[in-house]
Amino acid sequence: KEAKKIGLAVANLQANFFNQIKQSVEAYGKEKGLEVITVDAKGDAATQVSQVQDLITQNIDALIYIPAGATAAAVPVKAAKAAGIPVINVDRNADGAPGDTFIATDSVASAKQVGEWVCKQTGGTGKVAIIHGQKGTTPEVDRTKGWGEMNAACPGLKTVAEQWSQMWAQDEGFKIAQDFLQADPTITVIWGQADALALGAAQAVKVANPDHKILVAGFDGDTAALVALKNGVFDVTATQKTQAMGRLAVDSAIALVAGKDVPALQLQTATLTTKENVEPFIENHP
Amino acid sequence: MSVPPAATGNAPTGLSIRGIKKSFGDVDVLFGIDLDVRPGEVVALLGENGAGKSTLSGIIAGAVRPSAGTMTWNGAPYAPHQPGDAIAAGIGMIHQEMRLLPHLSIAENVFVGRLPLKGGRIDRDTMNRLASAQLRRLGLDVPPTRLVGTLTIAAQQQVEIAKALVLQAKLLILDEPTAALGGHETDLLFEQINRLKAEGYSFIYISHRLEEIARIADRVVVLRDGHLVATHDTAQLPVRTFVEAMVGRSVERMFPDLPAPGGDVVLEVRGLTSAHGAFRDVGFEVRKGEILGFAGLIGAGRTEVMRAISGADPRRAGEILVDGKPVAMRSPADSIEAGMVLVPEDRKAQGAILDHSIAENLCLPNLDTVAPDGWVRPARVLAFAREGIRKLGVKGVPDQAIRNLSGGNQQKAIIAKWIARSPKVFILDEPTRGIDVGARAAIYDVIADLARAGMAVIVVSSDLEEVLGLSHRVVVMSRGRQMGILPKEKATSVAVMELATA
Amino acid sequence: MKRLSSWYASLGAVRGPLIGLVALCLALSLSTDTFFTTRNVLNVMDQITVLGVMAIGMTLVILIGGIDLSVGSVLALSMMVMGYLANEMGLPFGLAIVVAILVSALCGLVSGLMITEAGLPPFIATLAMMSVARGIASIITDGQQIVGFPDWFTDLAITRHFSVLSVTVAVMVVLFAIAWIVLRYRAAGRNLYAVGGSVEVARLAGIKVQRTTNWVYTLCGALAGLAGVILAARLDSAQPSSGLGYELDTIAAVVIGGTSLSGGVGGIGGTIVGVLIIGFLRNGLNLLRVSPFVQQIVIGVVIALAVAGDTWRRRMR
Amino acid sequence: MKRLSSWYASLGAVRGPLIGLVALCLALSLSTDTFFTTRNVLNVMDQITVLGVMAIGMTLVILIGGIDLSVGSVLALSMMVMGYLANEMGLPFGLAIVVAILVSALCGLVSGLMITEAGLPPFIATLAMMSVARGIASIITDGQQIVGFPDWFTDLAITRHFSVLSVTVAVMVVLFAIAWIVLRYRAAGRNLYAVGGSVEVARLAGIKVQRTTNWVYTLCGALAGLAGVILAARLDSAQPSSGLGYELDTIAAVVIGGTSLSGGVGGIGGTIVGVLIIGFLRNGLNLLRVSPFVQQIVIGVVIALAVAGDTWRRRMR
Ligand SMILES: Nc1ncnc2c1ncn2[C@@H]1O[C@H](COP(=O)(O)OP(=O)(O)OP(=O)(O)O)[C@@H](O)[C@H]1O
Ligand SMILES: Nc1ncnc2c1ncn2[C@@H]1O[C@H](COP(=O)(O)OP(=O)(O)OP(=O)(O)O)[C@@H](O)[C@H]1O
Ligand SMILES: O[C@@H]1[C@H](O)[C@H](O)CO[C@H]1O
Ligand SMILES: [Mg+2]
Ligand SMILES: [Mg+2]
Repeated sequence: KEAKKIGLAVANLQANFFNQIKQSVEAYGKEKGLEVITVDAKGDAATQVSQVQDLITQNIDALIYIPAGATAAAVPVKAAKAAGIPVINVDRNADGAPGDTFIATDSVASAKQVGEWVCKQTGGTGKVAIIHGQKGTTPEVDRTKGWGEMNAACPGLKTVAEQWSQMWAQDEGFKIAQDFLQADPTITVIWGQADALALGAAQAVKVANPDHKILVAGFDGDTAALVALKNGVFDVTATQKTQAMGRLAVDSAIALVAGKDVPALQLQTATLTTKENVEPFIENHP
Repeated sequence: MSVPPAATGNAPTGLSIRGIKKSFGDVDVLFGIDLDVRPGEVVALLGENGAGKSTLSGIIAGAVRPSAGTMTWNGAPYAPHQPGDAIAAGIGMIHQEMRLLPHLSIAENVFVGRLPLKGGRIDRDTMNRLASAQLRRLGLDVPPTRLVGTLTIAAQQQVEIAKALVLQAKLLILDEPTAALGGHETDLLFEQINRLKAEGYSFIYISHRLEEIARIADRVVVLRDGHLVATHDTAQLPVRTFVEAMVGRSVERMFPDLPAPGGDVVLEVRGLTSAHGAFRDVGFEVRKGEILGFAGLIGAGRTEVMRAISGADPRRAGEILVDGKPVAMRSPADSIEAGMVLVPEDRKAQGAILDHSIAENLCLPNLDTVAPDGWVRPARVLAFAREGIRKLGVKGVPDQAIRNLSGGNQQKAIIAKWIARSPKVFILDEPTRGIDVGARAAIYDVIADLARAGMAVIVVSSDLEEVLGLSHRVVVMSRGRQMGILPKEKATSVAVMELATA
Repeated sequence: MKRLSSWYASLGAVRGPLIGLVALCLALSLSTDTFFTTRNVLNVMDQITVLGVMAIGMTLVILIGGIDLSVGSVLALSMMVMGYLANEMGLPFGLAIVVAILVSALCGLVSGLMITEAGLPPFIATLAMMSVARGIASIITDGQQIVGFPDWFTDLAITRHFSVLSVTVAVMVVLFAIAWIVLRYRAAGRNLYAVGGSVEVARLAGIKVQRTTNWVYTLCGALAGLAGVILAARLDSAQPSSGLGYELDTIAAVVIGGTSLSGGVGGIGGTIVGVLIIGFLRNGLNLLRVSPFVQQIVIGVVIALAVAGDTWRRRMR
Repeated sequence: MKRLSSWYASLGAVRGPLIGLVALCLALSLSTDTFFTTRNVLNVMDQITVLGVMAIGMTLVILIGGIDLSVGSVLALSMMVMGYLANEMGLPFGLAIVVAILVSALCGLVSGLMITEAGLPPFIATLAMMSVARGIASIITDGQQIVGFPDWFTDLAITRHFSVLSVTVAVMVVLFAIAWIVLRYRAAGRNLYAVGGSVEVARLAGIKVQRTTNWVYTLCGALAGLAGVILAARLDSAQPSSGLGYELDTIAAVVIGGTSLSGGVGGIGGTIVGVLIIGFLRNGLNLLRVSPFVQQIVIGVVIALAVAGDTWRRRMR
């Protein structure tokens, strides 16, 4: 069978990371002559269940699914499977009801890489403040885990403050970082678990105008963040291959509809990105 | 001077109150009132605006908690915590100008809080039937399913009365029930009261229309500044007696001498027709210094005419000229601009912003004079408010919320707010509704002064004596039609009633 | 004809939104071939259940002139309490559901008491409850979600009996019917209109305004809790972040249906129409393949048009 | 003493929240050593600027008995319009700012016209605008954010002149002062109270209620747009998702400050107190390193207490 129409259920288009994947899927889908129907759950799992239901009503051939909510909701996968529609999970997967394939970045490994760069850069000592993502979400849990693995090997980096954001948003990063610096002006490293948080933190550092260098690290490689990285606004991130992930999702959909085998797990690596190697990513996001 | 308890039977029956006091914050309003009401009698409660009549009634009806004092009801201690307790004990009250629920039907308003049920469900047929019957007895013949918000003030007052009568309360307090009514409706109400009285029901009756007292009351009690100052065991006394007790002096005459009107026509109305059919083809002129009265039964359409003239309601046809120039009337702002002001009939919904202070309310349409440069200076506002309060004798201070004034004092404040504009045309719709005798005379003087100062004045009133006593000419309306204009010498109550009921 | 037009007149305030709803459904039926199918309509019924159940409680609250901003948070709290008690504490599932709804009712009662006893404006009282309930919901599992409920439970939201009604949709329909009857035909319901029309008039008529208010908020809380249980069945999981922003959706559904935020006017009929407008609109735009950003614009415009419908109809005359 | 107590009495409705604010600041000063420092207080000033500017417009809207749910979306639209015109279209930056604020004012005007001309309830009109403005904000760059503004622009939010005031904070202070003066001492301001107190009484007093309403919503839109410009300077970027949920924060600040949602009562003084309560509370909880879940609970409780303060004080007597 040949795929003609695919559904794309996005968790939250307001987050740049998801929006990049969406753009990639739509552009590549067009290239492949597919009709892509996109729906945006705005972060709400219940909305997403309804939207997937509506996609199924329209007889899509495959579903590319980025689950909304803290972790994956299994219901849409079950519903699609019940209708005989293959499911390609992106970024988040459910234990009980995995998609036919799962495409994501290895957050544990990549967060560890970011941490190791920081460890090296600071000579292995420093006071660290961490701005976590939304508590309990897969990326938040995994990135915390990866950083912790690095920290075990680099005990000179002491975590002096931690706070969780609600929505991975930039203004949250700003406020939290400002309060961190107020409570302890001797902080030397701030890590935001997403670039939006890191950009907010960088701005807070700029406002505080400290007498020493504060290293700011992020994660994601958001398009705007890469430009900021180049301009020295912050120091390091891990660029996720959003374009590649989008294309891979479409290719997997075509393959699954055609009845071909696709590996159950397609983990991507994120590239450690600093001022030195950012240029090509700005030209061409991976 | 208190009355001995009824000598019939062993247990005292009826209501008996002793030493009731009330203060709101630092303001003392009642100073130890003793009063008895026996079954089957109508006790009139008289007093100036702000004397404490409504407060005392509210205490009896459980709406206000007294600061001190005791009450007994049919011999048992009686201390209602909320209106529901009073109603359960058989004591009901019509509150002065209480607003109804505008979005509900007449019938539902009548039965609110005690809807008739059948098998747990509301028995709408019974409800509508009973409400309709009660209202017909009071002279209001409208479908009981109509929304109350679409009724005029007078009709709403009748609904309010019906609401109290269906309570079947053993003691019913009527706080100015006739303030918005005409003579006919008042007669019908008295019929009801007399019928119930004969069955042993008792009433406390409050009114500023003193000529009603002799017709309906068995006994008269007078309050002055929160003290009970007189009790009369008969109501068959000259009105003067009551007035002196209320005011503490004698009021010489009611109606002032009217100045002769000047020659120039200030306001001319031609072929005025309502946009929604309340009246048609109304036309008249008012001269400088002239007072033109408007008489008619309630619902005749007088209020609607005034609202159309002042731009509050749209009109379908007709012309309005001030000083010979047509006024393009799209909103009240245009009418005010042209020098016309209206003291509206519905005090609470149209007259004042109840939660705002007297000062704010007085300044509202006068900011162009209080703040000619746009700067509202507190000292000027205060001075302006003091002046208005003084002129009309409002019992209150500038920063007091209008809501906390007695009904009559609210009305005075509203008149004060419009007088301050010194308009060319001054329209007053039911200007003395709820105003005490002393103050009423003062307001008549103010109106005459306005005319003397060269304004053209229109007075709409359902109090026939008032229209006749105050006007140079009287326009009579009936069912939305202008029936005729009578000059003072021909304007007798018989002549007016003939036209009004034609 | 006479008959029809008097029936039409009797619709009263619901008329405007109803015209909007009918127009919307017509437009969607004509522009897609998937909208007007049994399956899609049943899907929409599933999709609106949570909103519908919450909107019933919100209608009562708004009718008495109040507002409840806490419904989304209380829904989340209910889910978490149920999930925690059943999956972590091992309570029988039925009991966990009952406790979850009781806890939600308690939240409503506390909001009510803040209003009647502490004299807080409803907006502030329920805003405070919104924050507190969300906090507690998150603390229960330290922000983690709970997954894996018994099959019989999730089937309540999935299995369509007689291939029409799932149990959850049936619950919504029954609740709508009860609320409609109570608000129209029972003294308790009519008293809400009196309280919303004027607290003072209601009080003077002997209605116990404070007690009524406490009851209404308690009920609204309980219904939000029930909506949480339904959502948990639908999602087969419970998350403390569920229901974010639902308060606005719910209030919108009620107000679109013609119930006035100043109280005393409106009813369940309108709320049903409001809930359906929101449900069909979102579904229809997905079926029309309107892109997500454009959807937001269309939703805004259609909501305004649906409510304005009646105004314009009246102007035209 | 007499003097003092009459000054105290003159505070009127602001009193309750003010007691709450003072108590909050005392508690935070005692429990942390970082709270009561110049630098922290200045930080909080920065943090509340956006909320403060929006709350001014919202105060006007609520005073006339309205509500504006669209402020968060209009803020985002303003940011995106400014960023797009400057960074993509190459317009001079100053001009881009002006156009952004004009577009926001237009959004407000459209809301106003929906209310005055189409007769929509303010809740519905601004809910529709909320959805539409967010959609347009997202479409401008297809959901992408815009980064990299000129240094002079971001410095407006960063450089503290005389080591005290940044330009943006100064703007907020000046706007508060103007609004305070207008609402207290200008005829135009007093008229808003009249409209909110009773539309009918105000109309009969010759106030052009519709025109006033349109102006107020236009101003509220313009101020939300200005808040967007300030936020862009502060974040050195513009995102279509900015300002999500700010409408509730803004309304909360105004209502905490004692302005009544039914209109006609309140003022800017209270709003300043309300904004400060929210600002200090969030800052203080972060300084105390309270976990975010517990923060939500504390915020809810403190808001309720702050507003209830006055009720209880009065009861105690
Ligand atoms: N809630 C209140 N707070 C403060 N003062 C009040 C309040 N209610 C009434 N008053 C004051 O109590 C006094 C008595 O008022 P009340 O309404 O009992 O007078 P009244 O005799 O019914 O007058 P009227 O004939 O004008 O209706 C007035 O001076 C009034 O201002
Ligand atoms: N008792 C009544 N019976 C029937 N209709 C009434 C009655 N009272 C008022 N109306 C309605 O009110 C309309 C005119 O009311 P309007 O207020 O202008 O009259 P009015 O002469 O000022 O009398 P009112 O004393 O009621 O103010 C009529 O068209 C009628 O529909
Ligand atoms: O990786 C993504 C991004 O970090 C986004 O900002 C939030 O969700 C995560 O899954
Ligand atoms: Mg009185
Ligand atoms: Mg009249």
